[in-house]
Amino acid sequence: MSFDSFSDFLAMGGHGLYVWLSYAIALFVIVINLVSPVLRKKQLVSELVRRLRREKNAS
Amino acid sequence: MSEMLTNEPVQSSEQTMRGLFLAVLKRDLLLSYRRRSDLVNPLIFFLMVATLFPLGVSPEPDFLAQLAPGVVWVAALLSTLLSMDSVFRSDFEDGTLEQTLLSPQPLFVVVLGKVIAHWMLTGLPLALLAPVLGIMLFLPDGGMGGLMISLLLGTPTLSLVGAIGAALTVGLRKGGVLISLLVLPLYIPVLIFGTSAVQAAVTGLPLGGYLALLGAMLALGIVMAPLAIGAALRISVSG
Amino acid sequence: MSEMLTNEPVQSSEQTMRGLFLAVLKRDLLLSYRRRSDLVNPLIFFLMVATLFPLGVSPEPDFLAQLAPGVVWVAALLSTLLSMDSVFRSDFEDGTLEQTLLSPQPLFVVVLGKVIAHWMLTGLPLALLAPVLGIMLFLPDGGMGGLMISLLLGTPTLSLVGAIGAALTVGLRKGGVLISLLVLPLYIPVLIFGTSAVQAAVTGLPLGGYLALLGAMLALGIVMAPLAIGAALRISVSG
Amino acid sequence: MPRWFYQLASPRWSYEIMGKLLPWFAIVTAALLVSGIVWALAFAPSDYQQGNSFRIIYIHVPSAILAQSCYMLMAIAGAIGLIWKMKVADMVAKSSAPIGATMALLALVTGAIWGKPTWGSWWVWDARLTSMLILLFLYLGVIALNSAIESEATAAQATAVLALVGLVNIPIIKYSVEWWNTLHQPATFTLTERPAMPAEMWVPLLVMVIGFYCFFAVSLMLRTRNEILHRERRARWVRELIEKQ
Amino acid sequence: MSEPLLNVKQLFCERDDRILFEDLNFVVTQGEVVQIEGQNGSGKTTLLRILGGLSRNFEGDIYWKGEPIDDVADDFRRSLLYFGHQPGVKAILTPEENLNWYAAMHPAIVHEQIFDALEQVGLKGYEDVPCHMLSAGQNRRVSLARLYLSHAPLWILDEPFTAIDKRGVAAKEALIARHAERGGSVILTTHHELKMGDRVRRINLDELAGTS
Amino acid sequence: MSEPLLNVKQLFCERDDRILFEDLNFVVTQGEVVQIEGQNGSGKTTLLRILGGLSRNFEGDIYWKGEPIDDVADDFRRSLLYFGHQPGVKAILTPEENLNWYAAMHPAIVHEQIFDALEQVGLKGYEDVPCHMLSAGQNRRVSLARLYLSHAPLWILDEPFTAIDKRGVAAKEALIARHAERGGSVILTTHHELKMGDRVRRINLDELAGTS
Ligand code: HEM
Ligand SMILES: Nc1ncnc2c1ncn2[C@@H]1O[C@H](COP(=O)(O)OP(=O)(O)OP(=O)(O)O)[C@@H](O)[C@H]1O
Ligand SMILES: Nc1ncnc2c1ncn2[C@@H]1O[C@H](COP(=O)(O)OP(=O)(O)OP(=O)(O)O)[C@@H](O)[C@H]1O
Ligand SMILES: [Mg+2]
Ligand SMILES: [Mg+2]
Repeated sequence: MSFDSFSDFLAMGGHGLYVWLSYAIALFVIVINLVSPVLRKKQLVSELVRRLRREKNAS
Repeated sequence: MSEMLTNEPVQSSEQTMRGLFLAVLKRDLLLSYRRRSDLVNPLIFFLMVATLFPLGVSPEPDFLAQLAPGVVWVAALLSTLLSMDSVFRSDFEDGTLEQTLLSPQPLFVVVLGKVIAHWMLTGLPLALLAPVLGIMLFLPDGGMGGLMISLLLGTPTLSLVGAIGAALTVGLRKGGVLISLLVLPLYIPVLIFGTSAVQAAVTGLPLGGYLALLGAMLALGIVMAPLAIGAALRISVSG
Repeated sequence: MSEMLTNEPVQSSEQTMRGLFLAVLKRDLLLSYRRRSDLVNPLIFFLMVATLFPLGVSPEPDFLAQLAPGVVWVAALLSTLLSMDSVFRSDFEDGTLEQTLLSPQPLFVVVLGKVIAHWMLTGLPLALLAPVLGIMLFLPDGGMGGLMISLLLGTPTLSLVGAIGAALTVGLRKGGVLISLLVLPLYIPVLIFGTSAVQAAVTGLPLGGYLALLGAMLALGIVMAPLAIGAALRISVSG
Repeated sequence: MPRWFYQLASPRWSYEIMGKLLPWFAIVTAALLVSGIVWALAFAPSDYQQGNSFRIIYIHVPSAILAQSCYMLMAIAGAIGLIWKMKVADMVAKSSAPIGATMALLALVTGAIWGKPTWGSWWVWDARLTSMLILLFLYLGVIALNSAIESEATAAQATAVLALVGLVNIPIIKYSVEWWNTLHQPATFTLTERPAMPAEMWVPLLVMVIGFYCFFAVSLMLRTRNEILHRERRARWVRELIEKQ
Repeated sequence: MSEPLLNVKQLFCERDDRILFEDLNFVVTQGEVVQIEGQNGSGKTTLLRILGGLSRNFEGDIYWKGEPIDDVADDFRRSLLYFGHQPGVKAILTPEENLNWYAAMHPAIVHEQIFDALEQVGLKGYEDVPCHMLSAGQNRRVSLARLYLSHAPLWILDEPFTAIDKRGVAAKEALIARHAERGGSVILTTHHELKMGDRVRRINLDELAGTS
Repeated sequence: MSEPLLNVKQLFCERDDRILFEDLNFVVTQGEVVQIEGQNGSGKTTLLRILGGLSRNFEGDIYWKGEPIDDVADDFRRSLLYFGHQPGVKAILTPEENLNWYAAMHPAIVHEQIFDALEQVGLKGYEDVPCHMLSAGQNRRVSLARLYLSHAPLWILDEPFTAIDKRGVAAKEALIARHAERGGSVILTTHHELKMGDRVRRINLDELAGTS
């Protein structure tokens, strides 16, 4: 552990804003990149289900 | 004949005018939304022109800071100019412009709606994006406000004036570059007052005078340009 | 069936290839000659960009002299870019492109002919006109030669690379601005070497190295680009 | 061509194999990223010159590296799709573009944030920075072209051509930019020299780099599977799959 | 005879040094269908564009309900439905959006009828498909749907049946006949054989110019 | 039966989630005229573009003289005359220049025949007028002049009679019949009633897709 206290950890030697901002943005980007395909898949499947049902009804 | 005349003179009150204006605005925004890439492209062009300068001229911050107001304004001007040609062209080519001219609605309103839609899709985002360019070109922080305000006031004028050129050249097989020729000279006053405003802001001088001039040009443009555009369209189509 | 087969495999010897190439070149030059305004317009655009800078940035000779190589090159680049969209578009819209793709002639040659015609109508006159711009921007006399040679070597590459972008976007309803997005990043090396050559010439340094690099890029472009353009055209039309 | 190559060409087989691989990659990604981030933020020593702002390197460098390799992958997959008409390769190419673009953006943004305390300005026209910016533009071009063309097959082919042209150009761009910068500007800030880092510093960096690669694999597989489902929506196996759910 | 809607007097037009028609006089009254005939290049489109007010390259006088047409341009535009060579359909909009736009331009049209009209021209199910994804004939049909929406008394139609299949042509002919019965007037050109019998009055531009 | 020129097997095409045709099989032999029929939007143009090699959005196999069409693309292109919805006429060139260009693209064509061909399509006297100053029908005629120039055995014609007047249509029908007699093959679509009797074989896309 290279920090003495938690507040030191947050302050990052005066560069807290920069470091935390970077990590927050990175996390955001990573999460977006994982969540958006998952959501897209949900949407795709429900579209396909709806279409199958429609075609079954039609025939 | 009684059935026919549902097409009676509708009172063109202020309300129907507003409805028409909104319909035009909505349609043009929708059109751009459909070809989504058109929405972001002027912006990206704007960004890229700003990148070309450090690459082509010099990457030194001090030198770039001096250049910045001019380059941002020239980039805004060029990217408005480039998007101008398409304002009426596609309508002309597929015959919708013909239909617009044949309609009983006041052309003034239709044209104004189209131009404002164009501005909302080019000038407005350019003005909002300008600070990013400012940073890339090391514009001093004090100049940012002036840059944005001058762009907000100046770009609608660019759209209005550019649309006159677009209307005049729409009937020609290739208007693309001719339009720049017609329109650039008219853009020069806007460019001069715009950059002067930014430079004033950077050096801390009052910039109210320049902004007032930009505002006056805008007011003049809003009143006069739609008439000129309408007339130009009728001429172009009848050729 | 005997009568039908006059359409036999014509030996595509070097001579017929040259004939085809010349036919393409001639037709495209003729097309531009017909719509005469297209001939002068890129030039005028080029001139006007160069005028905007003294107006927008600063009229001081020393400052402008520093700017000059970059501005001239950026102006050349932009005016090539702007004229790029139309290289294949009108052929696409009236169906002649379809006919070209359906013909038994080698696409490589046709495409190369079109690109070279385009260069003869934009890059070449730009290079010849560049000294005028140099004078307007107070470029030291020593730089003129470098400016012209670098433009002569660099602009054909711009035409070749730009044509790839044009071919990729020709099937889209609105390629106009998308093409800049695709092509501008690829233009950057040319811009860098071109301006460096001019700057070297101004300061009296040897510029052979830069010119060799520009030449190498051109050689690469002439060999590779027509293939990419042909493939892109087939893809765009089949969509 | 080996057999697996042809199997890969089958969307169904790819879909299933990716489904099997995904959980494992997800676990590894989570483990690497979590441990890497904690290590980076809390345990790695601070730099004697830059202090704690140095910790930004642990996301800046992985994202920069990933942005570059992702472009390679995209171009190669595009070429395979173009030459062997392999649909799955097209889909991989299409799926990697947005990931690469966000990574390039992340590298730029973290670099900019890092630049403020270190250099005192958000941006300088340095070779590395400039070529990363151009890479971002290349990605944006690919994405814009792909979304502008309606027919999926056509879009895939067109973007493959563009990506390949870009690939040829990347070395040229990189070289020219690097070389341009050294001419104009004396090297005020060099990014090229790797600081002689102690192991406590570079081991977590390695963990993060591998973690980012795994994250890339996960995201890519998720996206590619979606793409497969969408493009194969008429195929019988997709119908059966949907009916089972 | 009923009130003359359009009165054309001594119309003269030359294009490219060739006289297309001169001393052309005719009257269009309510309930009439007038077909302009002539071979390719005889000047049909040119005439229709002049009548619609789109082209001014002519000499002579045109009267709308007895007034010179320039004096009553607004009233005339309100009473006109013009269908040109170009269908006036935006490729990236859907059929529904295209007609919405048309309705905004012609305030007398009721929005609710748009779906009806699209069904009438056989585009049910295509309301939401961008027009560039429709076939040539379907695109023209989008534009023809305006005929079902319009209450304008005068229709000017330039080759309305281009690219339309046989069933579609029959439906459109019936529609034109109905419009005439209700007291409207139609001026049209077409190279199809119209199956409308006596109702149609023909004006042949070939005979006039003596080109054939 | 003579040698099959074009052999289409199990062609499948869907557009926008709608199957246009599936399991489409047919053979075109020498001397045959095949008319693709179907209502608007049934997929005629799509089919012709696939046959001509312009579109790749399909599944199935097409053979040219027994070989897969991709393997003999060059030979096929030499043997094909394709006439699409767009006439392929440059508006700022004159008819003569347009045909010169076509001849450069198809080296088997002799330049001397161009004036002849223009006369045949009734454009004598218009050789030097830029095409944008010609009427719609005259523009199509410029493109149709290629039929008089071509020696290609296979013609693919998408609505060749659009905007052509009656006399022109009759001449073109005769030309098509002549081409078939000489051993050529023609695949065409048109909404006109062809007056060619038994010679024409019909393929109806409506029945195939069951849309009508
Ligand atoms: C917007 C700004 C920046 C961009 C676009 C950027 C871009 C890059 C790129 C492309 C790499 C190469 C990764 C690789 O392939 O190994 C890199 C590495 C690196 N960057 Fe940055 N950078 C930026 C700002 C900074 C700043 C401000 C610093 C610190 C002062 C920095 C320090 C480093 C270090 C130490 C490396 C690792 C060097 C190596 O592995 O070769 N960067 N950066
Ligand atoms: N670019 C496209 N993208 C998606 N779908 C399309 C596209 N072009 C056409 N279609 C669809 O394919 C179908 C067939 O179109 P096609 O042009 O082949 O019809 P067609 O038989 O030639 O009709 P017409 O008689 O009107 O010319 C249409 O219903 C249309 O919905
Ligand atoms: N823009 C123009 N400029 C000069 N002359 C023109 C122009 N457009 C048409 N013409 C000439 O006018 C004549 C009539 O053209 P128009 O389009 O009216 O013919 P049309 O009767 O509609 O023929 P079609 O049956 O082919 O549609 C043509 O012979 C043409 O030469
Ligand atoms: Mg006509
Ligand atoms: Mg069709």
